[in-house]
Amino acid sequence: MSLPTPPAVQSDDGASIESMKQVVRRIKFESELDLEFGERVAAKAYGQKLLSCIQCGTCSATCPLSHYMDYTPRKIIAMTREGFREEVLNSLTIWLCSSCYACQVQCPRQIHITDVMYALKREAISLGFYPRRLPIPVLAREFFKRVLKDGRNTESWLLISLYLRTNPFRMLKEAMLGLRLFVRGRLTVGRERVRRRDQLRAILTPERPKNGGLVK
Amino acid sequence: MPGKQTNGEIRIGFYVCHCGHNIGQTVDVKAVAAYAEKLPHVVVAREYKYMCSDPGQELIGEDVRASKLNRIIVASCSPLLHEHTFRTAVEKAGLNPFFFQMVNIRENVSWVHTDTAAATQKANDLVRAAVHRVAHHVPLEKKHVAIDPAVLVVGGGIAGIHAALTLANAGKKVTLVEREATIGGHMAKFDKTFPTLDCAACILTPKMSQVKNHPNITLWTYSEVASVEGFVGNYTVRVRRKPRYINEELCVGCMECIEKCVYKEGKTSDEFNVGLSKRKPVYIPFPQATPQVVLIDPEVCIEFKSGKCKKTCVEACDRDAIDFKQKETVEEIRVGTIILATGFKTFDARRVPVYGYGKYPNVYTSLEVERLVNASGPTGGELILRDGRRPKTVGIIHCVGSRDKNTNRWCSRTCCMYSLKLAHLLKEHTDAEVYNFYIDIRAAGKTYEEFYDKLLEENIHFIRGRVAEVTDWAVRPSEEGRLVIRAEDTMIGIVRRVPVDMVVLAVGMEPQTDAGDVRRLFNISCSTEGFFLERHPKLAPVDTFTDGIFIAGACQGPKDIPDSVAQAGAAAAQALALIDRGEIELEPNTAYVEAELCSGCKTCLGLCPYHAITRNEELKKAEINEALCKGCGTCVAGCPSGAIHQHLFEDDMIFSELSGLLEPQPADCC
Amino acid sequence: MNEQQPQPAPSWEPRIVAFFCNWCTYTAADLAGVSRLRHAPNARIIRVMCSGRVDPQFILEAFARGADGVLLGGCHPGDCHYMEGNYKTLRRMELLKRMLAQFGIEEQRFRLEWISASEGERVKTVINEMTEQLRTLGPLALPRRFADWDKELEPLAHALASTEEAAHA
Amino acid sequence: MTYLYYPGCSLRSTGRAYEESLLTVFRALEIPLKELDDWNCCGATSYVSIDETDAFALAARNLALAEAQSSDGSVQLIAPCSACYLVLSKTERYLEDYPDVNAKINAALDRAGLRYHGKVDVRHPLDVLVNDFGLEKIAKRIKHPLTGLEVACYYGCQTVRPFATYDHPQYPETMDKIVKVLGAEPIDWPLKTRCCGGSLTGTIQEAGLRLNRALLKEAKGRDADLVATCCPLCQHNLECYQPRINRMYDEDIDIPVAYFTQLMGIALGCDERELGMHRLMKKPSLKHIMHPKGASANAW
Repeated sequence: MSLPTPPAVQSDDGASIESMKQVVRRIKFESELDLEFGERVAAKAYGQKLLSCIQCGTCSATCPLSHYMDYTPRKIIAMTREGFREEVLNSLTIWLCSSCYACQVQCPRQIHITDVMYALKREAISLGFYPRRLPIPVLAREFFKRVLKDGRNTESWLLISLYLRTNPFRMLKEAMLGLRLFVRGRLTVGRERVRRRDQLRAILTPERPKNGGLVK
Repeated sequence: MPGKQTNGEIRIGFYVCHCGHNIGQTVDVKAVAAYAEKLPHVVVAREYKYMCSDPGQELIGEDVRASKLNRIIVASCSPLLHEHTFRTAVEKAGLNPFFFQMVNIRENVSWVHTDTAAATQKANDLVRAAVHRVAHHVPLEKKHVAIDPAVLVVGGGIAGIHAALTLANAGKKVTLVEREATIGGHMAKFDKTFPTLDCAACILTPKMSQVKNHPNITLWTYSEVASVEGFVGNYTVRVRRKPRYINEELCVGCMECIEKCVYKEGKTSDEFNVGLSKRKPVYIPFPQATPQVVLIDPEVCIEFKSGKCKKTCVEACDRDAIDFKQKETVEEIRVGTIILATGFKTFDARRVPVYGYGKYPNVYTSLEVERLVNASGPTGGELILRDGRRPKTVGIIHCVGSRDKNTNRWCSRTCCMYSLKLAHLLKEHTDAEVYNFYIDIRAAGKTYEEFYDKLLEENIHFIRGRVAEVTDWAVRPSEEGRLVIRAEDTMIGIVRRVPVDMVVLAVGMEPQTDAGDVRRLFNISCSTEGFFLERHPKLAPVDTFTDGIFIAGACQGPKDIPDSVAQAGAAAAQALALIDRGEIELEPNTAYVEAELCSGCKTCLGLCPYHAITRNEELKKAEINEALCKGCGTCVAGCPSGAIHQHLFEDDMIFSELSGLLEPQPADCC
Repeated sequence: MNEQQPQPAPSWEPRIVAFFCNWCTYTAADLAGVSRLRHAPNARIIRVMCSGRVDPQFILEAFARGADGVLLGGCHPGDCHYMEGNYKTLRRMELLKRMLAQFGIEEQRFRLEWISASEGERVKTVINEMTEQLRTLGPLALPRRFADWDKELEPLAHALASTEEAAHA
Repeated sequence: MTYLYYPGCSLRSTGRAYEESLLTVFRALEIPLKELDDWNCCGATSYVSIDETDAFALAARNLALAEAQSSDGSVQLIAPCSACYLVLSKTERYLEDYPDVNAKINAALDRAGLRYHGKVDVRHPLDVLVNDFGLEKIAKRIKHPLTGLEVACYYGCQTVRPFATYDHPQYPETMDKIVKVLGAEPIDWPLKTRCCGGSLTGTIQEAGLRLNRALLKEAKGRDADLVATCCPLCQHNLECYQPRINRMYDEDIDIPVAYFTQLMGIALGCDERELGMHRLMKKPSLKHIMHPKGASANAW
């Protein structure tokens, strides 16, 4: 999976990406919006702080990844607040967020931006909104399954299953690195497991609802 | 003469106010009136749209006459707002004004609840309590105290100066106390003032010398208020006058001593130039300082440190004004009213380390830039950066320490405008490209928007986006050796990196560091932010909760010069109103002793902070001096024999309020 | 967020009597009003000039008359409008708290809070918290308990009376 | 007081050298450390993308275990991996701050016969070493000062924000202080907390690699001899992708990336193998620095 093409933007380190030249009709009718979306997400992301956003753009400017995003984090918040549900859930932005919390500690309204992104990721995963073969949700799922099973995650197994499900060719590309790690004892083959897996099974939600709980 | 009524048959008139929709939308006002009508002793129960209006007040008078009412209850807003209004109405109707009780069903009920049934229930409970209580009310005489016409003004910035001059011009004696060695405050440091761009010194220094020369003003600089005792009209204030080690009477401000000081160059950071230059141990804050008297800093003066200085300054002074033995003195004055104009402090930019202040030399605060562009500033008005360069590009970052819940959540109100002003001045001085990084431009004063317009036409850049960081991290050759500002241009929706030579941080306004101590000293309140709290945000903006103490200028909240001056004038007018009335009416809520019950145990003596209680050794009874009593009631609650009472807050009044509030409910009985 | 606790009777609502000092806490309650800070409608405010005026008897009387909780609000230590009234309050209320404990009245039923004129938010929080706590504790219902005790005593009184009668006879 | 130690999954595979050096250093400083028995994965950043309640519950099991396995009043749980540190402290904080989270999670724990009372303090080794043990005590045990070594201290993101209280979230100095005590020179650079992209190097690789390129270039540009990290994922990203970055962006980056604990171990005179130095792709060359006067170089 390579990076999709955002509009003409230049990144910090000087990479230029081609611009799109297309006539696009852009208008939004109020009837197309999900007007409760903002409040629902706000409730999921601890406190109603999301609603107090003043659109200052600090989040976008602190974000080390915003220049790869189709919408800057500030726009995601504005769109969430205003009910642009589909655009938000289809955006690449929420997947590019690497949870570094840079925006959150500087936000002048103390919005839990990372929690907002998590809430949106959960919603997108549960509704199947994310692009096919986008490795991030797959990684999340594989990780989830592995931990559910063993209680611990063995990185080598995780990566193998990730590449199998997204891009098997990637595996060949990574083989060299894998080998270098392996000879240094940094890729373990034995699976780490928790003894009391019964406890884990008891703790985790017995029946998984199909969605993250935002819709409905 | 009102006040003759006795506690014979109780006839209560009850009025409930809709306050437009303010009460009516949450409380079922009609139901409250109907409920009150059925309560014992209630003769008349009415609802009305606005009880505080003239017809509302007249309603009371008509009913008193027609129905021979002798107690009045109004259920409306907070007694802190309209108790006085209704007491006056009751008095006008021919009753003693204290035959009145107010029920707060707006601030305490309709504005804080949403459920009509619960709110109406609560209103009914409160009304019942008042009905029980008012029966115990007795006629009281009002208390009056005389107002001493002298005024104390604390703080010699533009607000303090303006207030002092207004009062002095009205013929009142004013003592102006300033902590620094000169008056002038922040305004004296500014270069030009927005939006007219007239020079701050040109309009301020004449007022400063007027203060110095006014026959009605006593100016004490380098002085601080040490204690305040007394009450409205009669305050005793002690002022600590710090030693300047210069005889203020003798010094003429020739500055020969500074010239001749053994220090050839200044070595101490100059406070007036916010650290951008150095001063000597003997110095004057700035050439037009008022009073024009030098002072010696004992922290750095060799004579104070070692006692072995050649004392060239003493030789230089032909008026023998230098006095190394000068001691701190404490002066006591009596005043009737006090105006606090203690100003603000600028936000410490180090608290936002992402902007690099204190780390990168070419990051400046706005106050530093005021000095830097000032013709009498450290560079003589030449814009030379700390590294010796002249800037070709300048970035001004707005809202530093404002509108930010991590530092100060309030808008400092002045930064947008002074940033525009600095942008203009910087462009004028250097012809640099100037970028403003802002969240919103707040130009809401007279001709402020026009000034903004002018700046736009000067082709100043306005980027709407709060800056995330200022770094020396260069990713392009054009960024090498410069400061890079990173912000999202939210209008365009793209993150930008703007390399600049100079960064100006538009720091916000904060309460003074010791605002809490000052507040305690004068017994007033602060808002959560730490600014002094006005009595009412709209209707009493310069009054405080302590009678006779007024506030003006930025100590009450961020303010620009026009607003500070307007408030200073208002505070002076309020003080004048008190002085010219000559006396003030006080709540007759003082405590008194029922001699028969007093056992002379002396418990109460230690409870009174005002020494109002003494023990009559002959009668072996406590006695209360009503002139000294402030009416807190602490002795009343503490008297083991129940011998002390308090007007307006008698035990039986409070017990009856309780019995009214807690009338048995179905759940209580069997 | 605050999950409703199960209520003892569907109609029962905790009743709180709040003694607020004129200068700080009452003003804060006004500020809560002006700022439209919605909160539980369970408190009834009685205004006094200073928390120092509040006689512990007022509080006992409030409980005896059916209050489920009593809240006393004054200025922060060091901020009293009358210099030190709130210190006197603190001293008295410490004693009162010990006494209430001996009566078996739960400590959450009486609360002393310092709330300054600017802390409207605090008024809201304290009243909400206290209402929730009282909901969990259930009714104190002293008037009913008094009545029950009286009823328990009735046979005894009868017995006494009849013994007396017998003695007379 | 004994510290409980929560290794986390990474320290058992790609980050083995971190675990080895950490344990060795704590042994050398005689700080007692006991591994949390039967710990489970913290959930990292992925788990919360699927189910938040489960993510908290998973982390909370570790907190409950820690509480049960310690007799101290407040339980000190050391989590060296950034993600573990963040997730555990976040769980701890949210359990305290949000009653609804607390109710849900304790109900989940209850199903497994566990309970959490809020006594655990989640700590990062940086915090423990500087604020509990103390720099002066470290200084006293230095055998081979790393004189002349210029180190770019790289904190990454989650060890310093948003839940850490021991240092500034953007301009931390704890590691710099340690490095200074070791005798080395921490360089001043503005990217010390700029994200390395985390798992993006494995998913959206271009974005991930660019982030690492910027970090490495800046460290190199400021003449750092070495990048010191405190997170297994940061170390992996910064170290392992250097060849690929050079290939894709025509760069010439070749800078060693080590754990700060490895540097400490060397200065404290620990055995190289016990510090997992052999697991690094490129070993920092420290010989000339450590033994400027040709002293015997047994460790090197």
